[in-house]
Amino acid sequence: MATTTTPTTSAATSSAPAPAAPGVDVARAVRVGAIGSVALAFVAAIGMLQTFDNRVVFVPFLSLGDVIFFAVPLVTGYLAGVVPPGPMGGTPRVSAARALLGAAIAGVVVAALPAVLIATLRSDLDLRRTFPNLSPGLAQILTLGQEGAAGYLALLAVCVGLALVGGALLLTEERMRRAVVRGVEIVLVLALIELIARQFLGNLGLGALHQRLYVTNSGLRWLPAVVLFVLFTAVSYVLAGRRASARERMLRTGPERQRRSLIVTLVLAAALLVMPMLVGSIVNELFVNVGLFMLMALGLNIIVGYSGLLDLGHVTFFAVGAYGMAVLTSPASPGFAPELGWWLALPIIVAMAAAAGIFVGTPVIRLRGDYLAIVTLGFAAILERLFISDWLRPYFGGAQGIRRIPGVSVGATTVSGTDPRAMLYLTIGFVLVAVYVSWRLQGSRIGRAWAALREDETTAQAMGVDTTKAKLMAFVAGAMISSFAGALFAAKVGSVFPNSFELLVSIVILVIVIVGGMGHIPGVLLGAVVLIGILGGPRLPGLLQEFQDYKMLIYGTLLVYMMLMKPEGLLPSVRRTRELHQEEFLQDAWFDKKGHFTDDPDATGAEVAVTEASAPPIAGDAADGTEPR
Amino acid sequence: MRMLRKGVRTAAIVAAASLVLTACGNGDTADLTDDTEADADATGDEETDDPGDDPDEDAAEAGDLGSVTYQEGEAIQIRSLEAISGDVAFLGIPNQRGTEIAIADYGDVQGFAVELGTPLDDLCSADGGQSAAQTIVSDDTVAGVIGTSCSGAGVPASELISSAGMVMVSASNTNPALTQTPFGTEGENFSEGYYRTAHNDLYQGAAVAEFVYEELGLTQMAAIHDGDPYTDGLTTAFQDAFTELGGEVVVYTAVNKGDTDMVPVLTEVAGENPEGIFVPIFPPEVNRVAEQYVNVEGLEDVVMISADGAQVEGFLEIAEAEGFYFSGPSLQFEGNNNEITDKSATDFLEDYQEQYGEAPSAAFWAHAYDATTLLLQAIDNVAEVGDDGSLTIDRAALRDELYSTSFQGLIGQITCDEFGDCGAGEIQIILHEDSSVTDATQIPVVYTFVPSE
Amino acid sequence: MSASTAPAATIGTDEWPGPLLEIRDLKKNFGGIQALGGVDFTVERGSIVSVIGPNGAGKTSFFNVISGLFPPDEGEIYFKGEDIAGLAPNQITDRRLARTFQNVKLFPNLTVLENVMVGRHCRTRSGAWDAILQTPRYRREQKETEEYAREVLSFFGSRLAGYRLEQPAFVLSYANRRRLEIARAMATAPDLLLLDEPTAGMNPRETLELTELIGRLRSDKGFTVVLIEHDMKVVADVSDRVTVFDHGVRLAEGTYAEVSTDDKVIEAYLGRPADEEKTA
Amino acid sequence: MTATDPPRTQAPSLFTRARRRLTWVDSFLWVIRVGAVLLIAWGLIGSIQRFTAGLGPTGSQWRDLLVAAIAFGAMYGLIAIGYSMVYGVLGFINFAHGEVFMSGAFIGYFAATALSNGGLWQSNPIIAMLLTLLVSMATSTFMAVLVERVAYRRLRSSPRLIPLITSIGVSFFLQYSFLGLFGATVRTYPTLPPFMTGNIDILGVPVQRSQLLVIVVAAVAMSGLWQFVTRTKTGRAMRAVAEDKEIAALMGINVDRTIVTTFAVGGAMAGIAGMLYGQLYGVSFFMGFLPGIKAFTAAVLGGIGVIPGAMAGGVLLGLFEGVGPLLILGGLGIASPSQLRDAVAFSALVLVLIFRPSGLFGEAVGAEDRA
Repeated sequence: MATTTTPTTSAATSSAPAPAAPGVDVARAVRVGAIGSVALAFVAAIGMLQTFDNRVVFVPFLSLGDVIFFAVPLVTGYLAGVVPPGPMGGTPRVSAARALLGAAIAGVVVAALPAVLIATLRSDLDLRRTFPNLSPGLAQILTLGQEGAAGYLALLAVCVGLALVGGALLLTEERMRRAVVRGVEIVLVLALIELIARQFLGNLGLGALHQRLYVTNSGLRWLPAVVLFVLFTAVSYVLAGRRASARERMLRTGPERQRRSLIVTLVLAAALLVMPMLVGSIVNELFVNVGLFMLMALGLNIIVGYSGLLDLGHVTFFAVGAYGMAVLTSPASPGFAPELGWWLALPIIVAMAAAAGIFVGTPVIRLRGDYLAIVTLGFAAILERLFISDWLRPYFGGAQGIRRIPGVSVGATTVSGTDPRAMLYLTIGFVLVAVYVSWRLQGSRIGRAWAALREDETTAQAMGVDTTKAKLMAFVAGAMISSFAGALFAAKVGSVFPNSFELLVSIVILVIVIVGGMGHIPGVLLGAVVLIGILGGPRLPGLLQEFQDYKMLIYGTLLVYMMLMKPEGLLPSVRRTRELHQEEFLQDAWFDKKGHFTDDPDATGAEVAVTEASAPPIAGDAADGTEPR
Repeated sequence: MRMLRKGVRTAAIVAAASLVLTACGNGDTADLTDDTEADADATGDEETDDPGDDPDEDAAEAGDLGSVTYQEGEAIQIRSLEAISGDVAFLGIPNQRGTEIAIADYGDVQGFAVELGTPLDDLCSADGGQSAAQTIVSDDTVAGVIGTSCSGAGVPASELISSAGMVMVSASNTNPALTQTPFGTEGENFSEGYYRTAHNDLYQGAAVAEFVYEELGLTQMAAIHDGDPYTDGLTTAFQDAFTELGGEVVVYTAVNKGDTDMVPVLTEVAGENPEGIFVPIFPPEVNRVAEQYVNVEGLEDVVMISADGAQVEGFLEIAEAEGFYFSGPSLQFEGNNNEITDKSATDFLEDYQEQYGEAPSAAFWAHAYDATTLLLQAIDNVAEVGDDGSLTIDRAALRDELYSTSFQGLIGQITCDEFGDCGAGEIQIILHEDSSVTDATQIPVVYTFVPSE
Repeated sequence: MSASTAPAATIGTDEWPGPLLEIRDLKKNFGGIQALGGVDFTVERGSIVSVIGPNGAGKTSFFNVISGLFPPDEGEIYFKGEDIAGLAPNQITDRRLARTFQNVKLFPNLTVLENVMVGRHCRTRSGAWDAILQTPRYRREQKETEEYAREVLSFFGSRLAGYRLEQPAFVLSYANRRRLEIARAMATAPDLLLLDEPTAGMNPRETLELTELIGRLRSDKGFTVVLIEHDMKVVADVSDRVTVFDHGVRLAEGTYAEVSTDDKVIEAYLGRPADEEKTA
Repeated sequence: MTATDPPRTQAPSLFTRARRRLTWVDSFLWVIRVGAVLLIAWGLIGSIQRFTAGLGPTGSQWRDLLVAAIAFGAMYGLIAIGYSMVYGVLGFINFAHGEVFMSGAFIGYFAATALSNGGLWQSNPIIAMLLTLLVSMATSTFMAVLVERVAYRRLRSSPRLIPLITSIGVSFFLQYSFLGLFGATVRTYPTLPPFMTGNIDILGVPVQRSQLLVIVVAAVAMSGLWQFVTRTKTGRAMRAVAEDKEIAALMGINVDRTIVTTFAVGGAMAGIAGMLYGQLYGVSFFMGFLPGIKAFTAAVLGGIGVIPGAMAGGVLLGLFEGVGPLLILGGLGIASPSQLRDAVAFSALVLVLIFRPSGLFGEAVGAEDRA
């Protein structure tokens, strides 16, 4: 800690001779620190720290709010020393001076805005009319409960100290670093799932273990937390390096890759078969919700991921499914109440969804992609208004919705929301069907037509693809898959109200597809698990109830972050990665394929390399079908 | 290669088939061997179901809904399920806080502390209510629930909580279907173990109709709702009651949440020349209506009546709100005292201000306070301390006890009828004449409606 | 209007006794600018016809109108006796008339093999249900498609073979991209192939190779070929006939020898040798 | 030319050619077209019958409604300009533009409240309102430029859907940041000074002064913008970049700066709209979302990329959704027509795209660019 005052001076002196190798980059440290400072002040001002402060994750001293608070300087300290990758890629090793001094500077900078915040909070200024979340309790959190000048010092100590930890992390071997991060992640997640762990361990007859690890209705005890952290870090350290990177998978194509993703899918499916029996009803409930969103996301994946048509109103098909099921099965359906069984109504609903897909798609089928986006959004808005309207109240119940929807009869029993485990099995069944259909379609003739359509619509048409038909097929297939979600939803909840089908649902589905990886089935499934499982949908709670107020903020941030930093998603599809990293890929091809070039009859390797480099990249003008105007 | 693909396909089919079989089979075995936990609860005694699930419980002598036992030193678990985020948080947050204050005031139950746990969010939606309720029922240490805020969430939540043998008391669900509609008939979404201190919408609709028809002598009315199940239910109840009295609702229409330009809807209303408009919607839409109706030709002199949703500072403070009538549950709590905790409404508001730094943002805090005392009192009455110092609450007895518990609460006499309507059902109409008065309880009452059974 | 009328049954089939492609008085304006001002054009089955002309002469517009990217304003386009004017591009491809593009339009992120397989779309019929249910037809077509694509690619020798099949199209060299585009068009099994500047951007060796390949397209595969070309050497080597365009009208037509001595053609090209023009 | 006369086919008639081009998609669209026209006509007839029978709103009520709708539409028009300009230059829908509008209104509110607390709003309302307007415009401009810098600039060469999706993310980020920072309360601007309330007679028609203010400000802003775009060098640069970025760059135009200017100008217009809207209807974090989408609809209606078209589209959309529900749906006898206001607005969008994809004033840019 003694070093905290020195970095600025030593950095100034050391920057004068300016060694060629990455020295202390004061400007970067200050810039990164400033961003961190704004970020910390921002999460404080929107009330995140306080909301999450009520959630103790490590008994007795760390709340979720603290974790977020501490994470900011930690990450900032880490980033302050990072050397931006050069044009040739690869990160050079960082010197200890650069890492630690940079981190210290960044730490000091991070503390700046929060310090101002504390001063304001302590003053007589009443800011709460403007910033309702700036409450006195916030100052308590930021100062770690210290009064007076000690408070500022505490803030500074936390920021600089954790920034230094972050800087130190930068000095460790990359494999170690990843393992540590993984360890922190796992322990954090474990700490947040006390109730789930209680049920799960209880079902396994390990209630005593739960008592040792957790405090009931709170978080993880600190000692087990440390032990688990060390354990998981060690395990991930050992396991690290075994996974193929996305880059490698990018080059791997065709059957081999398909086989791998299929194996992964099958293993997951097998796990899902056993899981519902072991975990408690909360996890089952959670996964039913996840499954519903998986279905919707798989549907949207066909439209957006495979065919490249941006559909911003995907909730339409969910709504058609749910309302269709409600009208057809509920005895309380106000207008037309045939009271069909669930299975009998299902094909009717799927057909209705297909019709809806055609209806939504047709008007804009010949227009550019962005018109499609706005029109699908418009249709979703229209449908939402129609369901809530007094005009159609005689059929859809208006604001009062449709209630008393019976469950799904399976054999002699009826499955509904009161039995999340059975519901989960049913949902898994439908998700598997949807996955199978998606997978089959992707590799088929129509799947190739979609891919061509996505790449270049005009050319696809010139090569004999009926683009109108292909587009409508995408809409129909996507709509049908998503209508399963609606049908299950109606049976699960037992009542449908218009507010379950708001526009935000469409956006959340889109985020799932994008975060997971457009056009990639496992990616989409993972996206749903991560986002819906943890954060929840617009009207559905996830694992972390506390996130409710910040859900859409996080979704928006994720969308921007993914688009800017990792547009191919968490689990990217090969095609998508190629598309978004063409330049890097070309570089790789240039380096990797030298051996191939020499035995190429074309010319010498060098010549071909020049030809390839001089050939203009063809993504810009062709990837989206039409030239930017 | 080809072999493998074929193999994979076979595996997929086998997996799918086994899945279906397991799914079906599971349903059967669950019923036969009774190895499920919360879902078999309606009939089975849950304690024996999950061995080792919670070491602090043992299979006590149970009624037909089972029971919950707390060891010495443990806390009685109740849960709060309110709309605490999003656009309805203004309603749910005071409810939750009312519950918190009530628990603090009530103190220990037979020497056992009461714990609320992490507040749950009903998200003001059916799906949200169901998922949150699922979280509650999966924890069988929970004795009872206070919630939900929104009737839409209450429908699936009450069903789940009821089938888990638990009880729930809502402070602000007013939808008739949850208890009785019409009076004396079980509502379409009635569940055993569901109670509420909030009034039934039917009362309020009838109250407004009576006031308008008999006190003001108007026969031509307009009604505007905003697509919310609450406002929609209210305008429907009003329309029915008003028509029955002999009046006519000449235009029944709606706006959408988020609308700002009310001129079209007001023109539609003006075209039918009503004498008054019943517009029980929330701010900010009601603000826009108030600001814009005077400029619409033909509406300059109509009588405006809103409801409890608009009795908040954000609306009462604007000049255009002057002259509005408001219907709502009786809010003249000032002199009232909760006889169990011996807390007056005035003290409550002081406490609230002190603890949370603001005044309640909606009017149902008192209902929540009374709902909580009702639940705690009933628990207190049925809980039995065993020889080992543990406390056992019989779930069936708790339900019965709730029907018979009766006391004077902040909102008036609390007595539950056979459908779970426990509130007084007294509706007041107030006339807002001075926009500097933004506390609804300070606005003069011009009409009181007491439901006659 | 016409002298004799062929039996209706042969229209649109290979039995059609008349010219493969016959165009009468084709006109097209873009925003008031005349791209095609009444073109007549005939291609006999089995021939190789070059279309040449200075930049902006309307050659690419001509292809675009024939292949259905734009509907003509006036005039008729008979392909195997059937009027195809105004049909959608995919319908025209379906009738066995395929094309390549001047500015190489591949599906950059699909593999070489996938690119060619897309070309088989209009020659296969299996739908979504076939794919989901794995019907015999689907499996047969899937197999055929892949085999056909490989066969087409083998036409280019070792250029597009081996590991290249699984590479995304965008890593290919420029010459290979052009080859792939031709392969993709070939996969649609056309009777008539329109090649838009197939040798643009190629070095002399590659050009030579492609010239030879165009000849093989006719001799081995039996395609009729119309190509737009700037390289007069290529034109001279492969063409049976040459049509010269200028300002959207046909300036001259005949064998290369006839055309190259035509005064009007020389005038149109005056001071603008083909090689220099390419860089513009 | 050839020795033997080849067989020839009869030239097809125009009719057969037209029929061959007519796919089932066209038939479907024609059904919608005819259906829409019939429905609208039927609704109109119904309304006229009701009117002549002395039912429903009176003539003067209809007239007031019309004026209100135009004023509301003028605000859509101001927002739509930003969409239209950005679309013209970069070719993507900037979904976050609605939030640019919202931020201007929001910060404008704080300025207005401060001025009101300081007394200037009451003592010298015109100056105070101008100051507020400036703050609004500055905020929106800043926001628009910031978003361009942080989010869109590095995506300029990406496939076109990427910036579009990013803008959706930005939109939600801004919305919910404002929610977190300032809460969900709807805040109301200080009341308008007395001389701006009440009615004023224009050619014998009483018009609300506040509505007149909106219309006048929109008209002034619009004509100012038109001067800027057509007369100044920057404006010409903008149009050049819209035509072709590469060629514009070759001509020595700084493309980056021009794009920033485009965002800035669009933002400023949204700021004006934000201040007006906030003044009349209050501000909240959610206020930008629907007006944003509607304004985009307006831009499409008027022909995207055409600046006067955006304004005209805005006014038109204002009319559609202000008068449409009551006039058409009311005439059809549909219950609670005002509830379907948004449905009418979006139906208008769909119908415009079906009837005239290039928008009412646009050149043929709505249709897919081919080859």
